[in-house]
Amino acid sequence: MNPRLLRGLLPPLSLAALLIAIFWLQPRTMSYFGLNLLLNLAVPIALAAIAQMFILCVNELDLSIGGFVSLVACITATWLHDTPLLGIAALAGLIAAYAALGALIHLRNLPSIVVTLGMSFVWLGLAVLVLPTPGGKAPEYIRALMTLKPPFIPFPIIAAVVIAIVVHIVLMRSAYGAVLRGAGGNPRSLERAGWSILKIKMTMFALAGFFGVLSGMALVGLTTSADANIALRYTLLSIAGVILGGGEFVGGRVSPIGAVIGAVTLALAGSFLSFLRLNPDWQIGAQGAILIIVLALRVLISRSEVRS
Amino acid sequence: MTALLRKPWLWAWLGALAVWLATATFTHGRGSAEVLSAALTFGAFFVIVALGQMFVITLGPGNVDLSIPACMTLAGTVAMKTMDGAASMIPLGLVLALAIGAGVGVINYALIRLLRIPPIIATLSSSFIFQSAAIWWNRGLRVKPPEALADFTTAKLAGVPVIAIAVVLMAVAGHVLLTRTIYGRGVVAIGQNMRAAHLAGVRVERIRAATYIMCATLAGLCGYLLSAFSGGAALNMGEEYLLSSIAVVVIGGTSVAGGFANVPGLWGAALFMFLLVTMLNTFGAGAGVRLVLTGLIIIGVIVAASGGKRGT
Amino acid sequence: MSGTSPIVVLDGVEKSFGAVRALTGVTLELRRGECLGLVGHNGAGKSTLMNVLSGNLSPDAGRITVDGADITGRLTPQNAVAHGVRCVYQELSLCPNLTVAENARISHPSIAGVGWRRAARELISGMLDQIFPGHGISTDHLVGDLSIARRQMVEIARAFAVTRAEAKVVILDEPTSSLDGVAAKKLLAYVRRYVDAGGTCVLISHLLGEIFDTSDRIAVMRDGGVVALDRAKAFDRNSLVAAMGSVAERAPGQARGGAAIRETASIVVQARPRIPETLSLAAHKGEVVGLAGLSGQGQTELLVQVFDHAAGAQVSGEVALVAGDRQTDGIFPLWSIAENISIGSLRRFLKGPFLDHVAARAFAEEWRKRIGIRTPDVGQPILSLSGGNQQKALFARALGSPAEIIVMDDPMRGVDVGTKQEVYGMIRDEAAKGRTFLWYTTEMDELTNCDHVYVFREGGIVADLPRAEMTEERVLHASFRADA
Amino acid sequence: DTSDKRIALSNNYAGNSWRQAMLRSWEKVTGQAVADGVVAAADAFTTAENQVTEQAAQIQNLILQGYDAIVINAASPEGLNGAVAEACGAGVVVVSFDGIVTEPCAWRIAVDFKQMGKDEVLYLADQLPEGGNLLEIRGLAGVFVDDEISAGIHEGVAETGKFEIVGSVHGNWAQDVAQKAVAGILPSLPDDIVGVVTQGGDGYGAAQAFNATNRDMPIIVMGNRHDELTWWKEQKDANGYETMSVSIAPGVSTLAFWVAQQILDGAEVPKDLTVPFLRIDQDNLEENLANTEAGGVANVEYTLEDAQAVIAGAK
Ligand SMILES: Nc1ncnc2c1ncn2[C@@H]1O[C@H](COP(=O)(O)OP(=O)(O)OP(=O)(O)O)[C@@H](O)[C@H]1O
Ligand SMILES: Nc1ncnc2c1ncn2[C@@H]1O[C@H](COP(=O)(O)OP(=O)(O)OP(=O)(O)O)[C@@H](O)[C@H]1O
Ligand SMILES: [Mg+2]
Ligand SMILES: [Mg+2]
Repeated sequence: MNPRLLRGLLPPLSLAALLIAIFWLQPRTMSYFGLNLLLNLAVPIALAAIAQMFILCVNELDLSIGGFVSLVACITATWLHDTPLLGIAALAGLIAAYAALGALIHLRNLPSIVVTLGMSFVWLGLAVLVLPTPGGKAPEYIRALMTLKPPFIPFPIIAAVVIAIVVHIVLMRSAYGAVLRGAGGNPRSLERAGWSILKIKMTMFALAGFFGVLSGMALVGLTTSADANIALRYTLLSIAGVILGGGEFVGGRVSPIGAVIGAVTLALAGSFLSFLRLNPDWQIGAQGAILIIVLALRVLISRSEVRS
Repeated sequence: MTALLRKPWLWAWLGALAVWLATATFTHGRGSAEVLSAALTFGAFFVIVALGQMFVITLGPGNVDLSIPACMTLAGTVAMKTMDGAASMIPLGLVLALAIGAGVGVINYALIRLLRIPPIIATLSSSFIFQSAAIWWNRGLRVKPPEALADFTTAKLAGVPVIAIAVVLMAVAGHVLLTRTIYGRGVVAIGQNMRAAHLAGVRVERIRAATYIMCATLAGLCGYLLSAFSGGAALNMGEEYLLSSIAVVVIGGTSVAGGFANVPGLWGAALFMFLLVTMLNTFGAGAGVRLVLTGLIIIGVIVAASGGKRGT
Repeated sequence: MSGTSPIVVLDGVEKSFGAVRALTGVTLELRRGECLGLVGHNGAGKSTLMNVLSGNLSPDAGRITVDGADITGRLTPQNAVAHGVRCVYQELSLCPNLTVAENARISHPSIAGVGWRRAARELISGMLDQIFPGHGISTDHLVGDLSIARRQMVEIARAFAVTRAEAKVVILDEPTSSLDGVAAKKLLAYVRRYVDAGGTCVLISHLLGEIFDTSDRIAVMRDGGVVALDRAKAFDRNSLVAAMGSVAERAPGQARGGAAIRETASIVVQARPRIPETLSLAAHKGEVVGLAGLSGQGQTELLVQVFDHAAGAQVSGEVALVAGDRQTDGIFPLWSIAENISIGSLRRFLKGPFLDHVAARAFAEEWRKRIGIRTPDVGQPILSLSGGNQQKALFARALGSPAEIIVMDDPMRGVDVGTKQEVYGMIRDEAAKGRTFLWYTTEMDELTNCDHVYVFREGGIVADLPRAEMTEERVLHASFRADA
Repeated sequence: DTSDKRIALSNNYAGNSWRQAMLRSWEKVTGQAVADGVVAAADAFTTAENQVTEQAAQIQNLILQGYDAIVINAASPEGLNGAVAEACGAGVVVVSFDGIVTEPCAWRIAVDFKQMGKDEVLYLADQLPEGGNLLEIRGLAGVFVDDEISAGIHEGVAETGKFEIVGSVHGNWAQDVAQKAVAGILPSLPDDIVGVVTQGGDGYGAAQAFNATNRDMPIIVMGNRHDELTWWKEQKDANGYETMSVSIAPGVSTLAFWVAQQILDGAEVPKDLTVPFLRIDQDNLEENLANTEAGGVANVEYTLEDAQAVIAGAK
């Protein structure tokens, strides 16, 4: 079998295995209601993973996406709810800020890890300023969207598929998408062909900001209200999601479908553990263990592929 | 002069100096010396872990140890519980803490090497396990350190914290290790190009293993000293060392892309990070403003430090 | 046939990098329907000149006119492409994470919109078929999965491809350095067809045979300036080499008669490629063993196997390697020249547990002189060296190391003629002192320096030729399948 | 009869001694209850990281596992409302304590954190009739408990009118963080700090930081941790040092358990219940210290009868 294809099949296979294990442990999850509960919180994570993927694609790393999503959640639950115009302007401003961040990193040739580390404080600080105590209220339409009950297929599944396909088309299939990815593979080559790396970086960061905004809005739609610390964990989750989905830290090798699958896998891993009912002392450790196991499987398979 | 301006560690030290002066101006000079002494003490803990983190980060893109907090906690709790306040057990406690650190390093490296898990994810995952182990070991009970050990960590010599002196010596050793040994050259070579390093005869895997083990061992040491200093190990005692250890390394002028490191910057950045929080506390800024300013100032230092470089 | 109307005029172009004056006022014109051969020693300024022309470097002084338009101040990569100037760079510039077709789209912005994939596929595969018939490259392969030779082919095809943007001037900077002889011939034949149809081509190469066979005119650069420029027919090998300022070329190197060594010296390397049906390779102490064949037939893998002392290779003694693909296998880009050289023999600078930097620097300086690396100061960054000089630093690293066995992975890529002769001499001297060399090369001439030659095909060894029996014909014969 | 009912504990954090004591109390009391056949199961679940989203997912998983009641110590009073609403919608009884949730369908066992902060200041006002400068150590920024306690402190300061808060730092409820923050700000503060108001878990760190200077030891309000009480005892024996210590007892998890059990049993229970915080004073210090496990937190565990009394008291 084509090794690239096999590598590409790994993330969906591990997701399937995890799902089967969950169904076996807790048959109740195998229903419309069960899948909905099991998967709905994976939607904002998937969106955050997509955001991270855009950044990783141009060889940068975003350590601030969690703080950013938190800030978006706070703004969504306050300004967007109370004064929609101000809210929309603020969110658009955030996307522009992300693009500016990309420009800054590129023009000054800064290490993105540190810049975004600094930005994580900034976003969190702004979130605390916007919403000093937890609260706020999700706008009705977002709440309605996130709790949609379409016939037959639970909403989170539809959402995940749509996100994956749309981003796949934009990044992997479109003509400009090839250019965007090329900037991760060999920026010099792009420059020599006359493309502006600055514009590409800004585009990618703006896309990341856009999906970060979507993630925050989706999250508030599920939690109904916000909290300045609500999504800090998304930073590491999003990175882990992209990697689990077959992405790499450098070289512009990423996969939107993989990233969505990786994010869903991570979300399910937590559920799987709680269905196991472990001793509380080891519940935290088990989350580490499951991450290791999923990634180790990936390696075992790709090793056997090398051998064959 | 221009040679000095090009030193990568310069900006961290300038930043530290600037925030210290700003604080001193605000308080009309009151307590500036004490602030400095406190900065030396707390900076020392940062430098211990940052030293290990620096070697890891220098190994190249993607190399980072996120298990430092959990390792500190585990080493601290086990050592404190074993010593149980008895002065005679101090050496055993130290050996135990270092051994736990080394063990953590071995596990991290095994995950990275044998299971080919990217370091960032491998150390994150393993840290959950170490955290669980720490909880399981003594369930968050806070055991007091032996009196003599606590005294050592808080002692001062002519107004300078003893621990800071010790860590300055450690940093010097780290500098020599980085610049004057085959190991150090190897780390820097691997960080630039792992395949080329291998083909130039660098013992790549041995060095990577040694680096992860050293980093975790230093984290173990820091956990031991910190729990002695703060009156016992707490399960959350390492939390803020996760991002700080990275920030200190990078603000100190080490390249996150690997292949370039420097030790003097670690001290500058550690002092800077402590003095920055102190300054904002002194100004009486609210939490939100404080966070925003912390972030902006970190970015400011990085932008300033990159002043020499042109965009590519 | 060759035209006379100039399409590009360079007038007094200067460029300095700090203290290094890479171009000292170059005046040169490129004409329609001709191939200009550009030769010169390593660091003469050939790549720099072409980088100026393709808009990647802005000149410090001088004027550049393309098609009658003075574009001196406005020469960006984008603008150069718009004026039909294309370049195949010495250090390849494809995106390894994209497919062949996607890479084609990168340099052809007009391929866009619905159906762009098919357009890109057709464009690049059509061009590959024209230049390298039987290339065996699928347009949906990731470039990173291709061998370096195939990547080179893709890059060349991409440069010649015509969409809405024309390819009026194509610059080829050492295009054959990673190609085997067969592919190189195909390329050069295509270049002739292209210029005969009215195109303009600049061919930079250290293989003078190629230059003579392909160019209409030849320009010789030395130390940043053009020192000779005439019709190709006006030069012969000796006059060209003399113009380049290299030591006059010696007769092709001769090995010391391999048979004698084989009888007396002990075997130090015995290796077998990791495929079922193959001969195995043996190298005796003091022997220079050549690895021949088309490029990418498993030679590099075997060398790495020997270097790693891996399964299938019995190696007695330390091994040092000279990388050919210097970007990915060789240099440490953040280090100085001295650091790049001394990394190969750190142990010898140990004073107690610590390294003596002064000694390391002196060692590097000594090798700079011995091997003639063109730099005022070994403390300079390695990237400030021209490609060929970087390669010399890698030689210095390996030859300076204490290793008994030296494996060389097509190490002369981009090394100029004069230096090559010196290095050949050095290799023979070292072999005489008892060092053993395994030498993979794609250049037939170099095999004459070997005591014994193994020919590779499809990952295995298919022929085992002592020096006495080695002829170009036999090597070529073994390189191709009988039925091919 | 609740002998076939299953109750789960959803906990967001286990990384400090208070939470560990809370989990242990839960284990002890519910373990007995399960053994006695009062309920069928009472399992504890902790998230790996102290994160709202993770706890929301955990609650949704507990719904799927078919628990009849979920007892929650919440990472956020608002952020879990979506998940809690799902639980209520699925017919699950939700009881929150310590970190309570605002979703109306859930029960709340609240501690009046605001009052707790205010009491600290009132105590200091008693001890220090002429007032003076105070240092405030806060908890984790952006968490509501921190805001509540701090608001109470500020209200107390305004009411008594004789104190000024000259410095405020975030100690994140952690010993070493508090120590570091206090050591950093102390040099810049006036020499006459008379009192330190805290939020728990940070008093000993503050004492250490003061110890490292040559300042007079102010009255540091403690937070019931064993190390704090021990230090206080030592000072009391040595020089008659006086202070007070206040915190919520970790055993309140067991109260929440019994309340959930009562609700499942069909008892009429008001949505809002209040528990007093556990306060230690100069005269009952020794007694409380003796009852506190070394390295742990002063604790009270509740019985079914206690719970019934609390419920009856609220009606
Ligand atoms: N042929 C190769 N091409 C590219 N990278 C390689 C190659 N061989 C090895 N490496 C890299 O170098 C590593 C092995 O390095 P090396 O053999 O230098 O380790 P070592 O420290 O010498 O091992 P040991 O200490 O066990 O002798 C591999 O993990 C791989 O990443
Ligand atoms: N980016 C740079 N910084 C500093 N010096 C440079 C840089 N690029 C080239 N040089 C110097 O300019 C001179 C000309 O280099 P160039 O690469 O043009 O040589 P070349 O003729 O192409 O040689 P080769 O045959 O080895 O490729 C050399 O001395 C080189 O060291
Ligand atoms: Mg060149
Ligand atoms: Mg060549």
